[in-house]
Amino acid sequence: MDLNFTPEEQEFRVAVRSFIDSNLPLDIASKVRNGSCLGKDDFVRWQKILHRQGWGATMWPKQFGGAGWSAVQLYIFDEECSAAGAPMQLPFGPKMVAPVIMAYGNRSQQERFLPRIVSGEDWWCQGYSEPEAGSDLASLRTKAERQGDYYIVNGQKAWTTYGHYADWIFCLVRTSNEGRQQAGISFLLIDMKTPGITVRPVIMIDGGHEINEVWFDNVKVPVENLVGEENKGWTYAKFLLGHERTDIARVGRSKAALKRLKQLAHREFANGRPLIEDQRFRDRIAQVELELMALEITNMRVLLADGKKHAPGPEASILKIKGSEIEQMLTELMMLGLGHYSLPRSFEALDAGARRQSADADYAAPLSGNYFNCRKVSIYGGSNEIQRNIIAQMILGL
Amino acid sequence: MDLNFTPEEQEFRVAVRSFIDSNLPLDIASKVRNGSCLGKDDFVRWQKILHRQGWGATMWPKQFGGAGWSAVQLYIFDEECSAAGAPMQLPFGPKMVAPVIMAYGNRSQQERFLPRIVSGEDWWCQGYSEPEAGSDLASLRTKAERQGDYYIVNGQKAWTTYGHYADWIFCLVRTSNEGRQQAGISFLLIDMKTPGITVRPVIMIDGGHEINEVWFDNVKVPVENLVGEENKGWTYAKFLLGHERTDIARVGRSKAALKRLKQLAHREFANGRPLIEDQRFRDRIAQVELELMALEITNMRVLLADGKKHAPGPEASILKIKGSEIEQMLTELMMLGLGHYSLPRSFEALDAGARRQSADADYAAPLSGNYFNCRKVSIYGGSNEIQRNIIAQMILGL
Amino acid sequence: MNFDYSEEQLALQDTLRRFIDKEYRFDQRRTLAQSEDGFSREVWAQLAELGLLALPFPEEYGGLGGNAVDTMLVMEVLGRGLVLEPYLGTVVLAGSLIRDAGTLSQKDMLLPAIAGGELLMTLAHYEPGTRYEMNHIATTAKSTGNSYLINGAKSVVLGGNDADKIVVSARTGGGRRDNDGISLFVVGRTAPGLIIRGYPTQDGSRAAETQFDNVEVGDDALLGTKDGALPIIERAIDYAIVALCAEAVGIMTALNEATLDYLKTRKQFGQPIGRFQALQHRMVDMVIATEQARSMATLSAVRVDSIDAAERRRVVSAAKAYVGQSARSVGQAAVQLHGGMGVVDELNVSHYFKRLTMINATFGDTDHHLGIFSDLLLAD
Amino acid sequence: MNFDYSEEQLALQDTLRRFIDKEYRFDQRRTLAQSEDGFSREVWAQLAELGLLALPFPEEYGGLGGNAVDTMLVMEVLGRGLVLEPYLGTVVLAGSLIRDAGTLSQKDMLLPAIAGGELLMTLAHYEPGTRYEMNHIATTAKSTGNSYLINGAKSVVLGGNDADKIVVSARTGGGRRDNDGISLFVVGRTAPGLIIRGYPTQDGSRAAETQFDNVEVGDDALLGTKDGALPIIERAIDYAIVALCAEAVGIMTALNEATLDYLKTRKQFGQPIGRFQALQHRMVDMVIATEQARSMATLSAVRVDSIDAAERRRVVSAAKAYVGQSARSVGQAAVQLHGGMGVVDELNVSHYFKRLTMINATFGDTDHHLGIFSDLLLAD
Repeated sequence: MDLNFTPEEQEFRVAVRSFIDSNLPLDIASKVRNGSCLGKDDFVRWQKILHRQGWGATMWPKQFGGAGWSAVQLYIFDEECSAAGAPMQLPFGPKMVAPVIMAYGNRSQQERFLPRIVSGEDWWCQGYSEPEAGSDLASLRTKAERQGDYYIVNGQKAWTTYGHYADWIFCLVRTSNEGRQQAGISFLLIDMKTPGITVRPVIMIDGGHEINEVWFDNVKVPVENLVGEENKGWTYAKFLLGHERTDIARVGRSKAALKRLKQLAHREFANGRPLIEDQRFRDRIAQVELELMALEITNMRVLLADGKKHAPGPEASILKIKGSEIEQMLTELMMLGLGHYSLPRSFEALDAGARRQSADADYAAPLSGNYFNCRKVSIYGGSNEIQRNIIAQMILGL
Repeated sequence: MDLNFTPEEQEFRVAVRSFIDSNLPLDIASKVRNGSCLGKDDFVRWQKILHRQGWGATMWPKQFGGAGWSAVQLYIFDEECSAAGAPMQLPFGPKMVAPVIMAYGNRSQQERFLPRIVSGEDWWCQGYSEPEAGSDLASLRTKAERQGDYYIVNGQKAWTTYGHYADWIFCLVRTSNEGRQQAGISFLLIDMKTPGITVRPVIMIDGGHEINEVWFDNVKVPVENLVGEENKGWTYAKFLLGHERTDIARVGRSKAALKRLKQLAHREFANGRPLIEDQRFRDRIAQVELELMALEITNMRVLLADGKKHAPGPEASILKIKGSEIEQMLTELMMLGLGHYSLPRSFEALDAGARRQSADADYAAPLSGNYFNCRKVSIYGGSNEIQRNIIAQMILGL
Repeated sequence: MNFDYSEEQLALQDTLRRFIDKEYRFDQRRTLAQSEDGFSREVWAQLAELGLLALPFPEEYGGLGGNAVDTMLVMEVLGRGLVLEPYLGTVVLAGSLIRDAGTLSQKDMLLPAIAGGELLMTLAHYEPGTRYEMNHIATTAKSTGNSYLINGAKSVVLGGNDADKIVVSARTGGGRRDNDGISLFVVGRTAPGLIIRGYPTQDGSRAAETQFDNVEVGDDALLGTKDGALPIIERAIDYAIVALCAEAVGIMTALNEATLDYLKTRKQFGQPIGRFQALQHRMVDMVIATEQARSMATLSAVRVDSIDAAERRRVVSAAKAYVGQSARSVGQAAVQLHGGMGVVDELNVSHYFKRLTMINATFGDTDHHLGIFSDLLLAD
Repeated sequence: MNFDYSEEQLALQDTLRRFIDKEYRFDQRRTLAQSEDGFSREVWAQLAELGLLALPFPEEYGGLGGNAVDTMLVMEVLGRGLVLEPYLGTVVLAGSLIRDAGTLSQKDMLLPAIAGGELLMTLAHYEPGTRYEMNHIATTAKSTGNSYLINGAKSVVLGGNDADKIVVSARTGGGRRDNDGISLFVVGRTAPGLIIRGYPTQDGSRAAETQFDNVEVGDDALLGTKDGALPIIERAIDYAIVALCAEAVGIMTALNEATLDYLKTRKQFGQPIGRFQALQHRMVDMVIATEQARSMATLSAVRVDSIDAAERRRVVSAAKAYVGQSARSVGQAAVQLHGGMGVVDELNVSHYFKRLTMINATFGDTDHHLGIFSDLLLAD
């Protein structure tokens, strides 16, 4: 048992840090650190920078252009990116559709799609959930009917994150109504520019636009965009669900957030003294730090065990539950730390005069919104209730 | 809306308090305040004192010898008894079997049993649960077969509190296997001295003996001990379950316990200062006090609403859940307040010399045991999970 | 002891509820929240007509002589409707200050105008960097003989962008954290040197940062005793806290209804999700938390009028802390049980949740008031 | 970075587990708990034979040179078996004090005797009224030239009733709460003036109140530096805390197994109660809490040997606080899910629960250590 990083791993960390130091655009880092919204351009710029370094899809097998890193290296990379304020790499392309294409796609799909993911040329989004198929994904109804060399797709997808930025969408569609629900689902890749696709924004609780409805009205999709076999899509979907793993616990991000929380507690004042001296608030920080210390180890335990058996397990659900709870605690504490300055909706409304008198103004603006928005992390990607069901069934055999 | 007690209610309180002051034996009060175990004699002595005053069964209708008090008066009485350290009146006779006999028993049963309950002559226990029928009470199997003027009872009851003290047991027994489980249950009153009854002690987590198994081996019970009609026992049982109400929230007891907790926090020391000055411990006391302040009002709201509609509602489940949680918090804090002095199993082992040096000795002895024992209050009488099911179904219609 | 409302109280609540159901639907409210003022002057006039703006004032000033329980009833319904109109600042905060501390002529001039809906007011008390401490006042008012010059800044003044007059606290004596030396002044929004920067708050209402640069007011602007305003401010804020607790209870009740309805209608895995026991139990916990919060809010409303300052402090802080805890858990659970629908702008659930969260940050959060309550145990 | 145990470690754990499964069944344990000693000298001899009592000592004193991770492995299994034998006091507490601070001749005399199972020892440090403060020492040791006279009282000395020798802390200088001025002495149980009053603890093991009335010991009884023992005591207690965390993890693991088994076999309403989602989710939370606690316990075991005193303080307090929280929720949930069977003496569940609860009260409870960890944030 050894919880220290090897000298090689430490050197690796130094190399990563130094690369980020010299290459991460300051405007992007500042947005990330302040919790502001990132635009498409911010994500893409950073992806292209990583790509130039050969780090565009570090978690991929080498044969597809990945870095061939160990789980520990991937974790270090994630931690350094988070600490420096690099944008989170969006999972839809590199971590979701790509592994499916690698495992089940044909050669020509692999050659066509993978390079454009790693280079940042193609932005992917996910077409899984539907208004009536959320936790119960297999009840999905979006229909794809074969007509010659095309599928004709009709239906509606919901909760499509960054669908308004996307070049491609990977979809679960119903190609058969026979047998079990799961047995009639196929996995289709659809060009977002195809006629008949409508993207409608859904405004979030914090007023931001991340998610969308995507409507399909007689959308013609070439059959070569079918991944694997028709009606086997559920298998691929389950494979995918088990995949987005190295950062499902979001330890790196939460460590960076904890650091910001502590800074905030030193800068804000309560009763004429720094807020950190308020024992009740300090204890709350301590509590979330304990949770995070433990999760960091739990995360490594799962990742290293996975690395051995090379098959993602339901333990990821533990990471998802704890990771999301911690993220939510952190955003909540940052908001609470502001006191009554958590009320203003937009500090742009405060002019420089007010800012001078309020220590809060510069970093306070997005914090309440972040708290509200962050309620989603225990809901999306399988709510924490669904995660508990998975653990109960898959690990405990209940 | 008026949350003050009327002048009459305040006078009533004074009268109750003064009666208790002059009549409650000091040795009993001291045991109650220290959380020590009470013996049968302690309960019976106090019951006989109450009976002499005409308060042996205050919650009964006047026609059966009750006091004819309002819900508020009953609450005041309970609060004063708790504050003074009077023994909790055990529910089995006056609050459980008696209402059933009043509502469904015949005249001769009423005349035979009720006076001996109020006078303290008969000690009753409850024969409901069985090893295989806990939460799922209706699956009970103890069998009563009619043979002439007798029922022959065979089977086993579990969790029989104070069964070893009891003169009588009221039992749910199976008299038919036809139809729904609930439709074959009858309500029998059984003399504990009848041949064939065996009482076996079950030792509790704290080492105490409160509960028992009661075995029935061809026990002959006269048919006149059947309450109401054969196979209608489930109706009576449900009626009974809704009854034990005026103190299901145990507000009076918890208020007395909170007071003791505060005294403890002033007497114990942490880091050379009274424990109450430890903000973390003080905050925990504050938190439970908030819960209790709210529950006191919730309790009155339910009781006064019940008083109007004269039918107990599922709101009692709210009182049971919150009341038990608060009781558990209080016993836990008292134990935690002792620090390492919560470890010794019995302070009888410490002689006077050690006692002199430890502020803890006199009142510390039972506190850990009370915490352990008190885990039962969220389990018995329908676990808090069952209570949540009741609320979900009966109040929320889920 | 009884928990019954009088017929008048029930009638008032019923009228208001029907008005809101009809004239203050969620889509109408959304439009208002995005308007310049952030509320409707028309609705305000209608609230005046219903008598709501006169509720807590003595009859000789055109009021209805209502008590804190009456205000509680109203606030519950306003909470349920997510009403944006500046009732708290104008009627509860400023109104009770004037009622309790005003001179005859101040009451004559201001109370009927508030009651009639012609005058919007608020209290500007907290300052940047003070968090929730009530005696931490740096704004000064210097006497020049027969007037005062006010200098300083006040932060997150509720309804400050629309208020016609602002009651402002300032030091006429004492040091920055002294209890003595604080006075109140009534300042018109157009007073030279008064800069008001309004903004929307997270819950869609409005507040403002205010800056006082040599704002001159006459002696007659003094509200209450010179140097002795803190107890009056504390009492007014306590009334406002009790009102906020009632508003929160109204919101929690509405959230529970919405959530229960969602559990019964939303289907997944071939059945309503309300058939799943884990969700049932969470819903039950929401109901229990709400009923307990209702009890505590009721207790504080009944007691706040009648008890001495120390006991008022204890009960009001108890209510703010406890209702805040309940509101947090109910709000978070309502969002979670709604799944994705809980975090979109489209449904009222997210708006209820945001308002509950902002109530917690107003006049002291849960930990602040738990701390006050806890520290009082030292004297027990 | 890796979480793998060596083959030796796995073999040791396996041997111990098999020994306990066979020779330390729950009914045997019950008999021991009710015996005079409260444990079995025979089992103790067998633990010595297995090498357990020599584990953390250097090889030159008959030890195995094991580290804190080795101790963790052992303690997990001892926890699982609810082993009553005084391993913590003798091997972990007293053993590490002697190993780290003893003179050559003290080590020569004591360590092989401990390792061989011939000598029971413990540390007597905490005093009545000190709660969990480590520097709060009133017991005095007055030098008389070439001996010391010890006076004072020590409370809840673990295994104190059976220990052959007791390491006792006493003031040779400084005031009651000074960090400096504390020294350690090794005292035989038969020393005149030493009164030991043993008693069972809530979890069935044994402890004692000890009274020192002019107990005289020679200069050679001094263990470690005069006046400078506090850092050594802190380190030994930190080792003990790490061991207790591992024991707690072992117990939680066993409780989870027992509870899961109960959920699968206990039937109500015609099905195993483990089919009920609310119970499933509670079981899942127990598992998550246990895995998180295991992570934290592991972290502390790996770090306690290698890091400086300040960082050790941080990690060890983090572990004690966090494992304590997990143990509380897992223990309470295990009892609740067992229903009535959880609160009877007959099943091991209640015994596991009691032991977890008592671990929390040993060497500082959850709040105590959270407080230490929290206060360190001030320096961040």
